Parts: sequence; C-alpha cells; structure tokens
Amino acid sequence: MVDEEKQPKTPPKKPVVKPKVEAASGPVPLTPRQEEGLQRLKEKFPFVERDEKVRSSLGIQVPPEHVKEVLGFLRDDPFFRCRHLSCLSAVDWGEAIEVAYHLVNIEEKADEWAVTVKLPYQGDELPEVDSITDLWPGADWHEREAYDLVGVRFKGHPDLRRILLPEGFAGGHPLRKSFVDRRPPRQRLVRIR
Amino acid sequence: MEKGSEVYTAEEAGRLGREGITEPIVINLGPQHPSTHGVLRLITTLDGETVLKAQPDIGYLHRNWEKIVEGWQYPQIIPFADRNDYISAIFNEWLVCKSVEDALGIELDKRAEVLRTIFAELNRLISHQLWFGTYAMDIGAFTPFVYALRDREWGYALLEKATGARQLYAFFRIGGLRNDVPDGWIEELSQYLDYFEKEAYPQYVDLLTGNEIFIQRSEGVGVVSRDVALAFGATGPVLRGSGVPYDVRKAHPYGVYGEVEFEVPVGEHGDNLDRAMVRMKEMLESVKIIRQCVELLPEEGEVLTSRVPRVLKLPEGNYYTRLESPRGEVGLWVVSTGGLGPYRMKWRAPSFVNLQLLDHMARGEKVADLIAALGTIDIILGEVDR
Amino acid sequence: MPAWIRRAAVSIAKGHRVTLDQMLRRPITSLYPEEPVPHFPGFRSIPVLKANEETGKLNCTACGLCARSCPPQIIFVESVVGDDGRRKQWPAFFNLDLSRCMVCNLCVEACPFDALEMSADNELSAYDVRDLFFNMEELAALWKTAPAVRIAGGQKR
Amino acid sequence: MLPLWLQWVLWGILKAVLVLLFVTVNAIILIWLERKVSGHIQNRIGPLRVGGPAGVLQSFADIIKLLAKEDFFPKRGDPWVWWLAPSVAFAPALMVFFVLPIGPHLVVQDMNVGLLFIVAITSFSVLSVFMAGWGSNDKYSLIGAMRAGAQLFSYELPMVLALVAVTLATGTLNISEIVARQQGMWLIFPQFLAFLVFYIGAIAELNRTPFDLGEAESELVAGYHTEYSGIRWAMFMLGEYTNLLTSSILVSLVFLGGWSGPLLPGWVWVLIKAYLLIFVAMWIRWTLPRVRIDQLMDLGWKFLLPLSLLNIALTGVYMAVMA
Repeated sequence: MVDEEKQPKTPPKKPVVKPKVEAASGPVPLTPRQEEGLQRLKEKFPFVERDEKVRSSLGIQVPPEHVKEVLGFLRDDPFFRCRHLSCLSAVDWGEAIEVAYHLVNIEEKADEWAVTVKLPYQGDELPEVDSITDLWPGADWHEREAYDLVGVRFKGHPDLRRILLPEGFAGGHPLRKSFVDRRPPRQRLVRIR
Repeated sequence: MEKGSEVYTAEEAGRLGREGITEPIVINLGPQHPSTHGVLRLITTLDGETVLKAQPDIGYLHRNWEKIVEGWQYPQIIPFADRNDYISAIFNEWLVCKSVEDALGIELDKRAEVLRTIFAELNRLISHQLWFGTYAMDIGAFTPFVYALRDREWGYALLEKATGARQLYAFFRIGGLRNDVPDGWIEELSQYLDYFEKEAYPQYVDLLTGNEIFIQRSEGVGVVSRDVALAFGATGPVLRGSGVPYDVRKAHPYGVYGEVEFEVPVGEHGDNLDRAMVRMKEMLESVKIIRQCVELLPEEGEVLTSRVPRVLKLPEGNYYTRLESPRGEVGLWVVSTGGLGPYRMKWRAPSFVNLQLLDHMARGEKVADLIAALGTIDIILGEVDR
Repeated sequence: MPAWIRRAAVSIAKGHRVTLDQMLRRPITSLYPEEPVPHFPGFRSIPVLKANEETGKLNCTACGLCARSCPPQIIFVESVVGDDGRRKQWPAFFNLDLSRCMVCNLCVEACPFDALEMSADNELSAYDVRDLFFNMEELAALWKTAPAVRIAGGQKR
Repeated sequence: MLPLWLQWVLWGILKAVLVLLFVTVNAIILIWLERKVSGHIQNRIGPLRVGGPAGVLQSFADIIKLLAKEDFFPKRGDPWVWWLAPSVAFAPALMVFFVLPIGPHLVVQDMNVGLLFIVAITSFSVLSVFMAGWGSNDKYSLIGAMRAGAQLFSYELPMVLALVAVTLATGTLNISEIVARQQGMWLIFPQFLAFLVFYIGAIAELNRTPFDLGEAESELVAGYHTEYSGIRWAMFMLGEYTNLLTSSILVSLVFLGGWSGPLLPGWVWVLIKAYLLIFVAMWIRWTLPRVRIDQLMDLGWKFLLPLSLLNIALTGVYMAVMA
C-alpha cells in the first residue's frame, strides 16, 4: 500500500535532454462547436461557467443544485443529445469534492462534454448532490462507487450502498486524501539477509 | 417528447418477472461457481427455473487500483494498469500512454502507431477467442473452448515473441513501444491470420455459432433494446448488439484507425445471438485491420520517439481519455496537479458498466439464460472490481 | 419435412464433421515436464544481476535507479561503505522480492550500467513465500544458469 | 452333492458376481474411453501417465483416489435418503443385466417379457435422482433433480412407444426372440423412426450433453450430485456409465441385429455394435451445446412423442396390409 502522503519521488538524475515537447499551458482553445454549445448553455442557464481545468474537452461548471437540470438538458436538447454517460467520478480536493460527469453524443456527432460540480465540505457530513439515476439508470453503480470510495451522498439514489468495499467497512472512504489505512502494515519481504 | 428519449429508471428497466406464483428461492451464484468468470456473486431470486431478479455483488477482487497509483509516476502505472483487464492488457497500457501523450501533445512515429494498432487488434482477436470459448462453456459445449484456447495459443506466442510476456505485457511506453518487433514477426503474424481466417474461424462457425441448438439458445434471449442499452451507458459489443454503431475507433479515431477501413458490426434485436454475432464479426474485422496495418507499416522508424521529455509532468488540469477495448469503451480520467504522478485517476471499466445490464437481461428468462447473458456481457472481474 | 428439421440436422452434422476431423489429427498437447516449453528470446521472468564476463564482477554500481523506478518497490540496494566512510560503487546488498514483482522490465530500462537483465527461467515457484526473496549472490547465480536478454527502451530486436 | 436349493443359490450368486464384474469392468473401460475420446476430439491426449502409454489404468487410480476421499454429509440433509440415493442409482442399472442377453444364451434369465422388465426397471433411475436432490438439502441439487426428473418422465414415454412399434413389428417382448427375428433384415431399416426416437431418448435418459440439464455444470455446478463426493459420487458415475452400456447393448440388440454377424462369436458382435453406439454418444456429447429446459420439453413432447405415435401408426398399417 502506498502511503498517501508520500510525494512522488524526485526523478533520477540523468543527462538533461531538452524536452522537445512543450507542455501546453493556459486554457485550451475551444472549437467552434464547443463555443456554440457553451453559448447555448449560457443562454439557457446563466449560472454555468466554463471549467478551464478540464483540458480534454469542454468543461462546464455547474452549481450543485442545478446539476440534474443541466444534465437533463444536455441529454435531451437536440443540439447536444448526449445520450451516453461515459463516466461519473469524484475527486477530493481537500476543501471540496468535485464530481465530474463525462457525456458523449454517440449517435450523430461524437463530441463530448464534461460537467463538473464542486461540493464544499459541510462539517463531517458527506457532501450531497442530486442523483441522476432517473436520467441514466446506468449511473447507479457509478454513483455507488463514488459514494463508496470518495464519500459523496447522492440524493434520491435508490440503493446507495457500498459496492466495491465490504458492506460494513468502517475505515471511511479510501480515495479521500485524509484516509488513513488502519490495517496492520504488510510485512516488507525485501530485507537484508 | 420525441421517440427514444423517455426516462428509464432502474425499476422500470426490468419489470418482467412473474411474482407470487410459486415460492421464490434465493440462490447465491458465486463467488465460487463454475461460470461466473472469476469471483462474481449473483444473488439470484428464482421462481422455479425463471429468474425474477439477479443482483450482482462485486468487489471480491477489489484492490483499489485508483488509490495505489496515486503518487506513482506515470511510467510506473503502465504495468499495473495491465492488471485491470488482464485478458486484453494491451488496451490498458495504451490507455495510460494515450492519456499522457494526448495531454502533452506527443506525436508518435508512424511505425510505432501502426505497431500499436497491430498489437491492439491482435489482442482483441485473442480476447474475443477467449470470449468465444467461455461463452460456449456457458451454454454447455466444452469442445469449442478448447479449440479457442488452442488457436489463442499461437496468438499468445506471437505476443510473447514481441513483448516477452504472454498476458501482462508491459510493452507500451509513453512515446511508443518498448522495443521493435523481432525479424520475421510480421510474416508469422500473417500466417496466423491466414490460419485463423481459413481454418479456425470456419470451425467456430460450424461447431458453435452455426449450430441450430446454439441459435435456439441465444435467439430472443436477454434482449436489451437500443434505449435501455443507451440509458445504462453500455458500450462495446453490448451496445452494438442493440443496434447503436458506436465505436470509439470510429468516433474518436486514434492510432491508425483513421487510415484503415473496417466496419462496425451491428446487431438488430439486442439479444444474446446479436451480441455473439457482433463479436464473431469483430474477429474478422480485426483480421482485416491487421492486414491493412501490415501494408501501412513503414520499414524504418523509431518505435520509441525521442521527443518524450525526460521528466513527465502533466499540466495542471484533468483529462479524460478513452479507447475501444474488446469489452467496450474504456476510459481514464486523470486529474493532475502538475506533479510527476496523477492526483487522482479513475478507470472507467466497460465491464463494470455493462454488468449493470445483467439484471435487465436475465429477468423473466431461465437460469441457463442468465448464465448465457452473463457470457455475452463478457466481463473481466479484474476490471469490474479494479 | 419441415425446413427447421433439415436446417438443424445439417448444422448438427457439420459440427460433428468438425469434431471427427479434429479427432483424427495429431494432438497438440506438449508434455510439459518432460518436454520443456521453449521460451522466445526476451521472455521475462525475473531481473537478474549481470556480471562482466571477463572479470566476473557484477556490473552493478548500486546507484539505486532500479529501486526508484520499481513500481511495487521490491528492490533493495545498498552500496558498500568503505573504511573512509564513503560509499563505494559496489553493492553491499541487492535484494529482490519476486513474490511482488510485476515483471515489467522497468528496472532493466532504468539501469544505465548494463547490470540487470530479465532472466527467462520461469520455474522459480516455491512452497514458502519467503523462498522468493533473492539476494545478490542468488541473482548473480541465476544469471549464469538461465538465458537472459536485456531489452532497453526502443531497442531493435 | 449339495442340496438342490443350495445349488440354485450358489449358481445365482455366481451369476450375480459375473454380471457385477462385467458391468464394473465395462464401466471402467467406458470412463477411460470417454476421457480418451474427449481428449482426442479436443486435440488433447487424455489420460497418459497411469498404466502404460495410453493411461489405461487411469480409472483404477481414480477409484483409489475416490475411495480415499472424505465421506462428506451435508448439514441438515436427509441422511437416509441421501445415503440410499447412490445405491438406488446403481441397482436398476445392474438389474437390467439379468434379462439382457450379451450373446446367444448368454443371459441370466431369458424372460418372456424382457423388454417390459427393462422399461420398468430403468424408470427407477428417476427415483435416485430425486432422492439425491432432496436429501442433499441444496438448492442446486434440488433444481437439478427437478430438471432431471421432468426430463426422465417426458423421455420415458417416447422411448416406450418406440419399443411398442418394435414389439408390433416382431410380435414378441422376449429380447432373444427379437434378435432372432432380425436374421433377414436389421430392424433399424424398417423401424428407423423408432431407432431415432429411442436413441435420442436414451441419450436424454442418460443425462448426457446436449441433454445434461440435471447436472448442467455451467449453472447448477453439478446438479443433483453437487453434494456427493468420494465413493458415493463414484456410484453415481458407475450407474451413469452402466446405463450407457445397457442402453447401447439394448439398441444394438433391438435395432442392429444383436449377435448376427459373420466370423466372430455372437457376444463380440454385440459388444462391437454397443461400443460403436457408445462412441457415437460420446461424439455427440463433445460436440453439441446444451439445450434449455423448455426446449428439452418441447423436443420431447412436441417432436419425439408425435413421431413415435406416427411410427406406431405406420407400423400398424404396414402390418395390417402385409397380413
């Protein structure tokens, strides 16, 4: 088990070759279609913003209370028609949990949109967001997994139980950065002999 | 509301069972069971032979991949990613490499790209052969399983010759491949494809997929309509069996898929037979793609591009990458804070998502068809539980 | 005769033709313990320590790059400390835990001194997990007995 | 000189021992043969290391292994039912041999109603299946037993009707008589439909693929004998292979002319024909996938039963016309 506090080790010192690839910095420029989609969304929902951290597609940041609305619109609107919920995941940022939805329009144009939601911590309670299982039944297990591993409560989920960890797991949510592995450490087998 | 966009809830998805006719019995299929493909547990409610409910219980193989790789460096993740979908490991490696390469904008040499595509399609072929064998076992024929394994062996030998391992290759590197293929490998690959197409595949058809018992067993069983498949987020042959021609290779071309010609086989009714036939046709499509790739393969070229920076750091932000594995769309969500390794990684496993459909497929069918439906989803528990 | 009976009979007969045909062929089984399975050059089983063929000394300089590149962190390497308290470029310990090894070749690729190779000897199973530790001498001995191939990144084979 | 009753008793015991020996030896050969056939069909070799190059002693090694295994009894099972089931499985298989001639006059009791006796006795096997399924107190076993029971009932009928046509054609229930009537032409030619129905039914009765629903390993683990191990499981296997031998000998006697054949003695011809049929059964087993329970019922009731009735009608019309 890797200690979660541990930082990645410093890279080995090798003769430094000048990297020929310049890592892009700054926000990713949008394609015309993404621009159009963002405009369309902003007209309908004035509260949405572009999430510039999403670098592989267009990220849309939505306040937690409007998630279901926006996702439903993305699914049914003839411009977006994102019938495919590709991925639903969450990440612990220390002060907040971010839930990300990746949607794909798979029938006509294969373009993808990412919706992110920031859920600030409220004391010891699990952060809450509306469940989208009635929009996509397939979100069921994704949400259960996010609940299990990251600790997000999905309001309105029909059966929010742990899915990967055992039912009575008491150690909390392992993908939280504050998670402490309380199991006895496994004996390191490499030793001097 | 236009057709096909109605809301579909989990309850409505499978309201097929008859209830209250006889006393239902609850059977635990698994975690130790001959045909749960690993350690899957199915809590099954039966009314005689009819399945009322089949609830998968997963997590017996859970090792929290996502936690373990936090704090690892990107190149170190590649061999561990192999362990997710251990039947088609090449796709896992490719996904990790692809997400870093896409994020950094690393361009591969043509030779590396073509070889990657060849390896991926060879692995898809092998994976589908294993599916063929296990599906045959699931519906009670043992001999096709042995034939499939026999033919898979040559494919494994080919992969071993090139990569040094039979199943968990650790072969792709960020920026290309670890090494070039040995001399004569491409010729042997062509021989293998000829053998597969001319000898092995007709046997499969004659022995199993053309067999009347097989067709009767699979036809009209475990039906997943187009809308249900979409609503459940199914991908791969499960989705294509239901008539949606979505294939990441076509939708978001990567490798050299943009340059080769291939078809995306699509089913009609979404039953077991359609899913099986989609996979059978995909084997032939893989052969076709590899043949074209061999034509495309440049004689010279770096397999591991030297344009890769020594220190691999992803710019801050998050990235979602996907590609088409034999089981469907496999995705990787990388959250980077600019370090040497990911801040968080999420593996979108196609088997994990597709397995949700099992309950829907099996309700109202016989127990034997529950197993057959599970066979057509083609789950890999290493990927489901991660 | 209804068409489905004919179809069924023909398809079943085809299946039987295939199995009978295969039955009359030679089996493909290889009798494993008697006939060892050939491994292709480059087969990876366990990293072993390479020695200079002339002097018989290990190539390893105990730089620790392999230990750092190892994902499951199963390599322990420490250099000899001389009488003057300075580290020598010579390993005092090189321990490897095969029970957790992923056989990924990353240590071999990281090594700049041509000191590690992947051995093709795959018959290393043991009844006790503790028998899967290998120290420096054992790893050096394994290199002498089993064929090994070094594959660095991007190498043409 | 021994008293007459004692002679009868000793003579009976000797016959019983001989029958038991014949059956066990054949079953052991069959188990070995099944492995070899399946192995070669699947490009494998099969048993290899025990007893010479072909592994002929593999079955003996297995029997020793099975005898040494733990005698396991499922908790909360029904002990008497559970213990009796393997014997009930094996006994009818053995009893059939008391009327089954292996060659001319090579029979324990040449009964006048031999065919009827066989039909009656083989129906017992359903009892053992039910006992095993019920006594194990296991859901897999129970489902397996219900399936196997339904299957045995519904295939018994077409089989018996197929034999009715045979009786109609030959006019006797005595098996030796039936064989004697086939000197001119084997019954398989005029009674091909009966042969087909009987052979399919026999494979189904034997619980062999494609009809091995009672022990469908892909869903029911091992069906009705899931909970059995060691020698009790071996009894089931022994019963199964004895039944395979019995039905093959019966088919060869009733349809393939029995011991009629040139040069070789009669019992050799019977065994050759029986083993040919056994090979065909194995060939079928290792080729076809399993049918589903409703398809099995459909095949039995909607296809084989009408077919056998049609066959009786045709035979009757033919007999009437010829008379």
